Amino acid sequence: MVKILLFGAAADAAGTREFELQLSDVRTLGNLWPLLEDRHPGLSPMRDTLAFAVNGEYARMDDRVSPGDEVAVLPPVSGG
Amino acid sequence: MVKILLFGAAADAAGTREFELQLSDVRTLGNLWPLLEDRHPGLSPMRDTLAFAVNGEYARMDDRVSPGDEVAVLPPVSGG
Amino acid sequence: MISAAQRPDCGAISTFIGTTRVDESSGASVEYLEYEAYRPMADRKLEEIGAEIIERWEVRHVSIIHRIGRVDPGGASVAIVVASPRRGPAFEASRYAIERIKEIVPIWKREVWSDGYVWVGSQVDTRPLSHEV
Amino acid sequence: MISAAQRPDCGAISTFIGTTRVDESSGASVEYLEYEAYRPMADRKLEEIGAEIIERWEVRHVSIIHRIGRVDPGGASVAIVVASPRRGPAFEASRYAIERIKEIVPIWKREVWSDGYVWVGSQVDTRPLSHEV
Repeated sequence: MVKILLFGAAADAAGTREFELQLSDVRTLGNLWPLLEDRHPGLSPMRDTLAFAVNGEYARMDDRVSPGDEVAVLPPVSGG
Repeated sequence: MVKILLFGAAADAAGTREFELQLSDVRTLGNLWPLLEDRHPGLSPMRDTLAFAVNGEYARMDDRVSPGDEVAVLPPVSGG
Repeated sequence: MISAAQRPDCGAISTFIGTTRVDESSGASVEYLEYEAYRPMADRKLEEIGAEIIERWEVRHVSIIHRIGRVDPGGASVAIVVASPRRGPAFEASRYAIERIKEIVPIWKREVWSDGYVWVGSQVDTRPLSHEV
Repeated sequence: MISAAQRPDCGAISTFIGTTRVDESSGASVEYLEYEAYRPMADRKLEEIGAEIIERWEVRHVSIIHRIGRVDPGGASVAIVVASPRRGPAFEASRYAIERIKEIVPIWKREVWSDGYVWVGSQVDTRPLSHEV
């Protein structure tokens, strides 16, 4: 199981702020993405603008995601 | 009569913060300086560091000083 | 925040306050701003920025506060206070902090208008198209 | 000063506070600072700096206060607040203000030590020579 958190415009696009994905094996973030898209197709158009964090730290698409991890879907930040 | 104001290290050097000079004709600031030095020789060594104001505005040595004016002797400023 | 930055070994305190600016360029106007954060990560990134500053500049004190939730127009959303012995590093570090916040801290701003809202930076909004005219 | 600078048409407030730094490099230490001004001219020069800033940058609000008289170590001697729609001009204008104050405003600082005083910037002091060792 992986917990997916969504923020800002990504939460809007998905229609949810949080969901869980069944995940029994270790994957890269890049291999996890199709599962996210599949659950929430509204995310697809914003793909190129998104960043990701695994367990609270920015992660690249080839970083690993293991069962129990927390994955955050981050639109372009706009603090300040 | 011209009123001379002195500030900071210049007041220290002259031993006074204010004095008056008899002045019946119009002079340049450059021509007034020897009279100041004469009254307060302690000012001489700091000559090159001093700036001057006539009636509250920075003045050059060829600017005119007339009877009734206020001349200020300004060491390097150190505000802030 | 500012008085906590006053130290005898420092001569300069540079403060930056980001306030919610309101452009009235279109017909409708912004009613308020709402900030959302990925909380534990945002707090950690703010701390990282403080650590980067202490490492790069002659700075003795940094504090950064970012508001989350609703902020009214003209209200403060972020405050940065930097103290340094000299003014150059104080200004540079303070500027660096706000640039870095806008780059790496997971916080998102939503403009709430009378007719919908806009996620700033995401080109995603719920307002009717007319406002683009 | 800061709340007076909060305006809906501005997104950035940059503040600079100059505090009296104390170097304990020599044996004695500074007890306090004392600022003296050529008052009407100093006030006018501060206003001029504000006008220069409004003319050169996209800045909507400038306020500058300089303390005169005794200031204890670590205490604030000058405060500058600048508000702008954008952060770049706010930082630049605030930096400009402090540089310009140090250039043209007729104010003088005297460090009062336990064993004499020093006019800062004038190489004139009453302290015994030993402190230069």
